[in-house]
Amino acid sequence: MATTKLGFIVQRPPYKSENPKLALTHAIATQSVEVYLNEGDTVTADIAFIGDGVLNCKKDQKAMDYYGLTSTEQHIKMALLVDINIWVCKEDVEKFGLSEDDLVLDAEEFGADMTVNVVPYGEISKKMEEMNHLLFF
Amino acid sequence: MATTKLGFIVQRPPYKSENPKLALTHAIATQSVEVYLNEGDTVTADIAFIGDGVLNCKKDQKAMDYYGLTSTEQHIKMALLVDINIWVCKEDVEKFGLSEDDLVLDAEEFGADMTVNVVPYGEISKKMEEMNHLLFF
Amino acid sequence: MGKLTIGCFASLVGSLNLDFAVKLSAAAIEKGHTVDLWLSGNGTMLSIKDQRPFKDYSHLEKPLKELMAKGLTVTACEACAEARGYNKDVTMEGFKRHSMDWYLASTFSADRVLHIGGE
Amino acid sequence: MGKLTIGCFASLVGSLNLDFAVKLSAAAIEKGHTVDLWLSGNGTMLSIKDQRPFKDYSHLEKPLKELMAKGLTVTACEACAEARGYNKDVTMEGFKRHSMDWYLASTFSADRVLHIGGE
Amino acid sequence: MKLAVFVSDYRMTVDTLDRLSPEKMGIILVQNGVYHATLKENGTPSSLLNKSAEFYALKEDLETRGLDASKVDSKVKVIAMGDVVDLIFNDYEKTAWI
Amino acid sequence: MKLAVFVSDYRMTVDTLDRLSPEKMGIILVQNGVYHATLKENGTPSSLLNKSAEFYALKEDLETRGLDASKVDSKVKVIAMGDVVDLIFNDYEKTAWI
Repeated sequence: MATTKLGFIVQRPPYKSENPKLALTHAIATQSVEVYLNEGDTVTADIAFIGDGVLNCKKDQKAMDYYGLTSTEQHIKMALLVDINIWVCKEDVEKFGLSEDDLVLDAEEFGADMTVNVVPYGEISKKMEEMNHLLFF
Repeated sequence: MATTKLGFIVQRPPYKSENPKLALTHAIATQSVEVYLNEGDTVTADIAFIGDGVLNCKKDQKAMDYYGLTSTEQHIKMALLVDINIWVCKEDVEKFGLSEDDLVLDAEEFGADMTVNVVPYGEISKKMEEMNHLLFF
Repeated sequence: MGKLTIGCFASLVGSLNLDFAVKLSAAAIEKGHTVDLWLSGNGTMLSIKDQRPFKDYSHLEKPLKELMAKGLTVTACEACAEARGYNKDVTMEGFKRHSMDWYLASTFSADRVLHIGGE
Repeated sequence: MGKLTIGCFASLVGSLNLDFAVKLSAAAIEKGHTVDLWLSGNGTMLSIKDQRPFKDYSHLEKPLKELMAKGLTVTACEACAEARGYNKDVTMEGFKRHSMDWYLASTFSADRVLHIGGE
Repeated sequence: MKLAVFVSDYRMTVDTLDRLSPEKMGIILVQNGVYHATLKENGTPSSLLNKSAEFYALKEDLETRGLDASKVDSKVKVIAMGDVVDLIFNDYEKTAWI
Repeated sequence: MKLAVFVSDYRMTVDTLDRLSPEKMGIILVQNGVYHATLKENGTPSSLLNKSAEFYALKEDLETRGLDASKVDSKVKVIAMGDVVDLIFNDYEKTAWI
């Protein structure tokens, strides 16, 4: 009975490389990780957006309309739906002159209970200490 | 009887992406371009290294020893051998504290007559004006 | 009406550079221009047939085939493709493969050249 | 001796990230460690068989096969591969394909994880 | 020369734009380059907008990223892909994707 | 935590390194990151070397780029790939490839 905690740190904007989106799809895959593990063992993935990475959280992304691609916004909602913890660095959101109103914060329309947490960097830093492994995207 | 002049501008260091090397291999391919064209017509490619691109011209690259890869240095020599014009921005070489001694300047061992020209940026700028098309790598 | 030669070298699926090159080709053809599209480096990835359409990934096989039907010429660098194991067997129908001189020759008669290099 | 899980997502042939991942795997196995290598995104390019060895391009099929013989486990993200048209038919022998949960599961028993993301 | 420069990144690793001095320059913001048209860091617009040039931003790339095309900097004209074609053929002679 | 940070670029587009504050940090310069170990721009060494950390540079990546392993900054230790493995397993607990 053990849990391995992974911390995914997204530090780059969306749509330049696939990586920010792959961070989300890999985190979502924790839902099925137990098929490979012994009873009671599991792996969790929490996601933090820092630096330009916070731009992934901008709402109203129209990637599907223009590129036929699931937007990063949609992937954030799917991650909330499967109860992934998501933190967004408050200082970076403010640096870009954005407010919480500009961000995707919940996935209520899908019935998700989880919400995105906009928190000071210090809190993200503390979480990093608690993780077993860090993966930077 | 016409000539189309292409200017290849290499602005990034080697070994991060393939592009600086592909600039050289594409320029070298001007040697066989005439098979596609009418008698007397041709395409030339001159290459300028600017900014971090000048780092491509550092000599003693050991890419073959460590990665089994033809080095960018070797490709510069092959380009000289087929009489490609190569310019390197003097101000950028100096900014990095490099001197002409640090650079690949000729391919004498292969019998190439052409040499690499370390020139002020102003001269490269003037060449850009003369080209029919510019390709930035 | 003119001729546009586009070269696309930087080609991560996720960078949308290939998507951009294909969309620009479509817009140019729509306006009556002729377009040659050259793929080198990782851009040769576009030449593979039977790409499975997922909503999470760019899917360009369909729009590309439509554009080829409208006259787009699209060519992959043969050496760049072979080095990645993209052999003739797995190449999309209608997709040409040539050595690098093809790209240079295409610029000879081009009115404009857009070379998408980048990283 | 420990277990190292390496993930490689950023994967331009020219960036040498894949080369680095393969060389680090070799060095770790040499020292008696166990290595799981996970390729996602464009990194799945490594899974294709019959890559033609040219001196102008990284060629990793040979070192990879040697490492697999020494116990390296290497797995490609199945969806990432299929989206690019890298079907089962063109996959190198011994190269596994799984969904993304495989990577996460591999970290469960790993002593160290090196995730090569980047651009 | 009349040069159309395509900028596709927000954080640039090259300083080429600072060196180019064509007689006429158009800067076409595409892909992540569109962030230059809307983001202000600590209240300051992107320094790229201080260049002496005409500025354009691709509407579909703004909206893909959730950026409001009506809120771009007043120096920037929002355009469609068809306009990019016209700029390339009619307004400029050469292109640079940096 | 004890964190091994891999730097693989010369021009970085992220500022993550400035934010990390582990109890112990090792910065391992690989690929184009090795330029930080040798290049001086206008006479000044890379600002990355001002961090409070142990610095390492991969010998084969220096030499691939024509950089002389004997001329790296005095703060930087030149290492082989096998040393990277030992650093990961013995000296640090977590890694960050930024």
